[in-house]
Amino acid sequence: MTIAINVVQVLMLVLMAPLVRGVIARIKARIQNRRGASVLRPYSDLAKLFHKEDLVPPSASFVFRLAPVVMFAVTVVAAAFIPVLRSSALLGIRGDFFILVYVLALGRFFLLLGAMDGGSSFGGMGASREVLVSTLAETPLLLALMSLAMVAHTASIEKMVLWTTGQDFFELSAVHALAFAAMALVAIAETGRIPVDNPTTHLELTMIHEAMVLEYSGPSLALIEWAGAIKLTVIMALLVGLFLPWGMAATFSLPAVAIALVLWLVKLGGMALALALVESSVAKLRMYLVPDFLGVASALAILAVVFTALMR
Amino acid sequence: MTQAAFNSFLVALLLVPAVTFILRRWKKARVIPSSLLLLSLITGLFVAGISFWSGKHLAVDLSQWTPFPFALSIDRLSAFFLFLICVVAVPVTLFSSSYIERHYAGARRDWLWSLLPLFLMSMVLVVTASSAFAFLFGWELMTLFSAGLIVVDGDSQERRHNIFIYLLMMHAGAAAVVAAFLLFVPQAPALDFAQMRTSIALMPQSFRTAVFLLAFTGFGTKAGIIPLHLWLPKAHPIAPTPVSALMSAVMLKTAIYGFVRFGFDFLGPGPAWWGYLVLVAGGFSGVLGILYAIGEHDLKRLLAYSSVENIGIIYLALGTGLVFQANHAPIWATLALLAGLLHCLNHAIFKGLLFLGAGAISDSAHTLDLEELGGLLKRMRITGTAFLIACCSIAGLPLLNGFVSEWLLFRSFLAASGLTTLTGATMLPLAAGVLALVGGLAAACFAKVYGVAFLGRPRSDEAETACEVPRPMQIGMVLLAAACVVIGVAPGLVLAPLSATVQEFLPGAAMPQEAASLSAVIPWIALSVAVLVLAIASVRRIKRLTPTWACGLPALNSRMQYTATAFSKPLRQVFSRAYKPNRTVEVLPADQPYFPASISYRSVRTTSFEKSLYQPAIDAVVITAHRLRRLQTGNMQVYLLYIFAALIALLMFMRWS
Amino acid sequence: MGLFETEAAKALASSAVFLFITVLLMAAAKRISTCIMMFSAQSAVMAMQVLAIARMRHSREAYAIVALVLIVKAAAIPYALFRIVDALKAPRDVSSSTTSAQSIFIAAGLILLSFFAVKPYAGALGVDEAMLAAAVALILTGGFLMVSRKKALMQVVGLLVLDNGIFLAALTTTFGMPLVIEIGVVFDLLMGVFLMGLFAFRIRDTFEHLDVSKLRRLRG
Amino acid sequence: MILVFVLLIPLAAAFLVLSCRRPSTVVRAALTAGALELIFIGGAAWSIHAKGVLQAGRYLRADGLTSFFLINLGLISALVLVYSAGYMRHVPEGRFSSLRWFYGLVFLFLFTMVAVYLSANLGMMWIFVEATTLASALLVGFYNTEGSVEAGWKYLIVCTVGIAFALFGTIVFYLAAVKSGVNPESALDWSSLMSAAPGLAGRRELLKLAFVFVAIGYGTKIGFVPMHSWLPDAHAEAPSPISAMLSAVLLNCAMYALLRFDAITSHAIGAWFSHTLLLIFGGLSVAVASLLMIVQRDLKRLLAYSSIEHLGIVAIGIGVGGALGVYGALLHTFNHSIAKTLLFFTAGNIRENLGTLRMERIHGMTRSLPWTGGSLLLGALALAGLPPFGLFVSEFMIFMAAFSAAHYFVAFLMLVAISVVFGALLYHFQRMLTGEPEKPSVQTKLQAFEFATIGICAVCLLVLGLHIPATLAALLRGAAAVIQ
Repeated sequence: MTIAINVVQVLMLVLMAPLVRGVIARIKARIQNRRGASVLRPYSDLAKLFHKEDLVPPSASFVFRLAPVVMFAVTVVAAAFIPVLRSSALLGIRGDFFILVYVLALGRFFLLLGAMDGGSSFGGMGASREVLVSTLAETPLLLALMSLAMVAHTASIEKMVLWTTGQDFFELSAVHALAFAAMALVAIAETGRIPVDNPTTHLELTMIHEAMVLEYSGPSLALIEWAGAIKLTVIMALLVGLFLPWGMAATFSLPAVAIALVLWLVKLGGMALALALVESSVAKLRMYLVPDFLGVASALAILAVVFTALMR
Repeated sequence: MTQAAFNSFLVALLLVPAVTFILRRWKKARVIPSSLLLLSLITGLFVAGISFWSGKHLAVDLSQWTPFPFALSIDRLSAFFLFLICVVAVPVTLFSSSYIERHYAGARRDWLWSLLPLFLMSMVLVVTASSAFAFLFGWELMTLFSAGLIVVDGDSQERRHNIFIYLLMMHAGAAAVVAAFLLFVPQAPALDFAQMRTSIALMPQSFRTAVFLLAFTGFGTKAGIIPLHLWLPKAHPIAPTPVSALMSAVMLKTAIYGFVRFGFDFLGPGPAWWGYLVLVAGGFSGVLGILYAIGEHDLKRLLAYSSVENIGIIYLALGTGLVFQANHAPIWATLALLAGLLHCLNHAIFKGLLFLGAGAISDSAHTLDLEELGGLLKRMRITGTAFLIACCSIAGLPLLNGFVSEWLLFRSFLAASGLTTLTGATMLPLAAGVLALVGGLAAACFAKVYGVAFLGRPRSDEAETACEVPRPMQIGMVLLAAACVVIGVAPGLVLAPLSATVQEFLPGAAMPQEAASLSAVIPWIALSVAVLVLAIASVRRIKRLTPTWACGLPALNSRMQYTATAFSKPLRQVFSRAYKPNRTVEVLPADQPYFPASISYRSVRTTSFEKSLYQPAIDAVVITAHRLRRLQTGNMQVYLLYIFAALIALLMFMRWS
Repeated sequence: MGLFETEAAKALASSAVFLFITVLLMAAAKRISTCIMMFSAQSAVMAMQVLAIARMRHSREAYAIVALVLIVKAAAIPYALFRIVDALKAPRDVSSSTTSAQSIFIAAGLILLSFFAVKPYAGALGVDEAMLAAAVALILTGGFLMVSRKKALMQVVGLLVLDNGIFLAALTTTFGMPLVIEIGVVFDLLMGVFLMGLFAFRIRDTFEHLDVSKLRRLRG
Repeated sequence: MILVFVLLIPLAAAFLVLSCRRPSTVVRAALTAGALELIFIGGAAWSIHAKGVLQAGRYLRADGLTSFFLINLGLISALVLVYSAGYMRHVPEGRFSSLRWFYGLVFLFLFTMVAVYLSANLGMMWIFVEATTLASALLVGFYNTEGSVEAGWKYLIVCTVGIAFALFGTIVFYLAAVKSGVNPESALDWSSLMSAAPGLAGRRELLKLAFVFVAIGYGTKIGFVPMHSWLPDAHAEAPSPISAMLSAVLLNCAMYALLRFDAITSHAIGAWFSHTLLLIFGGLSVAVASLLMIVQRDLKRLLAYSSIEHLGIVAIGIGVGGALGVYGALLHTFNHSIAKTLLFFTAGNIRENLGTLRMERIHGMTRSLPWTGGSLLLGALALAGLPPFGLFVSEFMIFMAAFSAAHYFVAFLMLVAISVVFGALLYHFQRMLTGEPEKPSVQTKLQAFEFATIGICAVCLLVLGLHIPATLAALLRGAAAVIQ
């Protein structure tokens, strides 16, 4: 039964990811007084891409085609760490957030290599920018998670979620506030959203992620896009799980699970709305302001850790 | 049986040079020294493995011959490091068996084949010694033989300067180590390890601190922690590549061994600030080391700096262990030590592999300058794949060995939440931030290395015409790559005996459940990733070759690619404080700056420790020497005055004493 | 205690004065030959002192020592030195780095210093303070001559004076060491003077001068 | 009886050699005499080992200490004779500087040193120490060049002055002994002084005074800073075999004399005073010499300073005392004399081949003179106190002694100084060994003699680094027992 639900969770995250993107895009469009495309648009994009053929530069080696696959695979595996409906996940019990973070890093590493395999200057440019962002994002992310883990006295995501469910929302410490702020900023950077990166641009002065995947096409591109969507969803789900997990099903009873699902969707929607608001109200940062942006995140995370130590 | 094998291992190592010199004239016997060495190393590998996994103690005692007790004994810690030595030395020897033949001839080849086993021998002495005399014997010889191996490789002004710095710093470090040992003399006159262990109880605290600081400095110099790292990026790149591999992968670890012996085995629990000192040193070495590495585009120097970084990670672990030990948390100390020791092994493996890869590159592309390379993967599939694995594991990515040790280290930082002291509870988690930064930078650095050297299109004709290296070299690299994967996927294999090792010298240690949990979850992740990758890859995707998008230009050439320098530019920009570049822009002709014939831009990065730390000290000594020299005026009457002055001084001393 | 003994004792007590005079004159001297003569006189005085002591304590050995000193120190060595001075055909001034007035004052100062120096010991050892002071004074002046005079031969002279001082110290404190030793010491001295003379010739041949303060090729 | 032979063979040999005319016969006679001397020394050592103390008349005595130093002298002088047979082929003809004078003076020199070792009477000992100066002065000035004459003169004067103080010190000892009721006849006899030592305690001040003078005097001869000034000149300007003898035998000889006095003093008034003096001199020598080694330009001067440094280490070893300290110090004298012999012989080869000893003019010896370069490297490693060479062992012993006697400051000073020395040697020798060799100016064929001796030294150093032969150990223990 548990296994079943856990598998369902993973499938949900993987399959709903494009929808989340679609929703965000739709909301943004509405905020900008456009009608916007249907929320299901990403699905049809993926489908189209999957039917196209792979265009491979002559200079490229097997890494070029391996990268998207690895990227997708590890993102799916990462999804298996996240409790959604119940405070349990497929790899949740032993899999802690260090593994989660580094599994995602594995995918990114391969994407970097793939980008540089194209042999164009865009790939290298995108890779070097991506590497800057991700390197600087890793510290605050891990520190923030660290502080939460220290509060909850466990490293396993599942147990951390469980611990938070045990708390009363209004008794959550400053640590959580700080950690949440830090992680939100990091999440924006990690998923390449405004103000760090603009997923819809193709202007080489500004683009980071898009420059990396410029050489990709067809199924490979589809895998990358899908993986990106999953990553976004996974991180949102992680935030939800860590900071407002209340309402997760405590028992296996169908209504409980159903309520949990509904609540979860609502939370996710809320986050999507927030993200869309941020994206359409903030201007994109200059490249060399991104370190400052992440510096703020790091400062918040360090504060969170210090507070945890102080408030024992 | 094992004992006999061990003895024969030592004897064989000593035999190889003799054999080399006897057979040097005989063309057909070329393979004999290498194969003999290989054989003996495999024996050593088995010996070490057996006594590491079974905890069987071995001992060799030559004290009746030598002026001081000269005893070797293998407990689990020694066995682990012996294993580490052999596990790297076997592939390296295999690699060299064709590398040396291809690149060296005549006397130089003979010298290499006779110094290499002696070098290995000295390292074996260091890690197996059980008396100060034997340890120092091996310790000094290790420096000498490695220097000899460097000297054999060539001769130039710069090389001489580097060797000079190397030997000088090593000797100074050795002096500190000697002092650290000698402080035990009052309690343990024979300086036998067992005696030292027991006598520590009688030693006053001030002495313990002195011993600790001396050991920290002495072994730190050998390990190359910043700011004692100056020699490392100078000495490692100029050695013959297999030797650089051994130096970076193994020789540095002997210093870690010595530090663990002193810090944990001999001294036992000390004040917490020891730990914090080591922690801070480790953090600095980690961050600065990897930053300097990112700035390099000479592959071997880059790897040398990344050794500094990894040593920093190891010191982070050891420092954490010391902190926990000082706070009476032996199990968490075990966890930290597991991380540290395992990272020793991991770094040995992947750094050895990386250096061998560098050797393969220089062998086929005749250059180690990243800006000259590119697209090697298509031409050297085996080397490239092995190198890819090495890069992933040194970047600390999951499913490979580098991740395991870093993960253990993260968990031991997390364990600090249980500490009662505020310093511990803040500093250790923040150290996790440092480690995260280091990990991220390492990933960036090696993405750069691999992407520029092996991917994209070749940047020079040499890279264009590069071809795969001969079999033995490939096998050497593949073996190490396999080791990376094995430890990365099934860490339990090593973690169990390793924690037993720690329990041998750490009172109250026990296998922490974190280690178990990791070895339970990693295989699943590996399995699922593998399944997914295979599944998706098995889906047939139609593929068509089309030229890279060139923004409508006719065609891209390799100069349009991102270079290594360009790749690392944003990071260098952000961390510009760490580098002290002195840039020079030269405009020719000088008299008409607005119509230049050529503008050349040079940016030389010095590590700024050389300028601000070492040079003044050296100058001070030399100036004093010159002042003293002036006292020797050459006028005999002045000399007579000195004698009378000495007499009068002594008479006064006599009056007042 | 017979008449001779008392006379001898008196002579001994007063003889120190002569030594001081020789010392001062040496310090004042401008020519090497004067110094050599002073040295021989000094040695003669010391021979007399030994004689007096010999009278006082009726020791056979002492007479031998008297003869030794008279022959070697008072006669042979000065003679040899004179020969060397002639043979060298070099300028015969001592070429001092201090004026003779200064030298005299320094010498006088050294004599006073030596009186202070021996005070604690003289009493304890029960020996004549003046004699012991004279010994120390000779040692100090010998050193002073060696340091301040630039001529090679003057260093030999200074050395001899220094040696006289030591001899005198031995004499006053222990009434002479065993004969064999004394003979050996004197023999060494003789050989030393011979060698130094030899080197003096070599210096002159190789450097065309005898100024040791100019021998500064080897330094550092 | 055997002692008389040991004493007289060199003297006889000296006159024999001087009477010879033809160079070949001179060399042959010298070698035979050297062999004979070595044999008799061995015999003497053996019977000392058997009987304990040999006495011949009132003035000749030999005990364990003597036999150790005698063996040292015998070995080194034999090596020197063999080496000279090859090295002194073309000598400038002149007064006192011809082949027969060379050997004659060498044997006189040997005679005086043997006499120092054998004399039972401290006054006697002084006479012969002074005689060593006289005998070797002509050897130092042997080449009769500007430098050698200057060096010889300085050597003669400075050492004579220094030694004069030693005579004064000896007299004061005598005085103290006589005053405290020792029979004047035997008041300078070492063993009777040793037995009477407790009685001398009353004369504390006198003994201290005496030891100060003796330390200055013999210290000048040993080359303690600041009385060392003659040493670099003499070592640099003398013919290489003589430099080897000065540094490897003569300094030990003076050290021996000082040891005798130190033993008496420390028995009489406790070890503190004399040992502190030794520590001061040792520390000063080690520190100053190690620094001065950095700025040397002439190879033999460099070696001379390293002699100062090593004798300083020996002094420290004696100064920290204890069984291990004395044992280590004596062993160190032995090791040092072998290493120094090797290096001075090598220096001789270099001069023969390249015609210069200026280190900045010598490059690429590994290519131009591989064997000589190899021996230079080997000697340098040995001098720097690295394993597997003997000096590592003895220095380690001295360190252990220092630490167990809680002389931390001196020990750390010595550690630092040794590092500085290593740096200096490395700096100079690296430049000499590597780089582009210039065309050797005077290319002469090297004799088998020369490499035979160098090889023997190298083997000895290696063996002593790994294993101390039982006989040597016994010798050392016997020697240490005498002065303990």
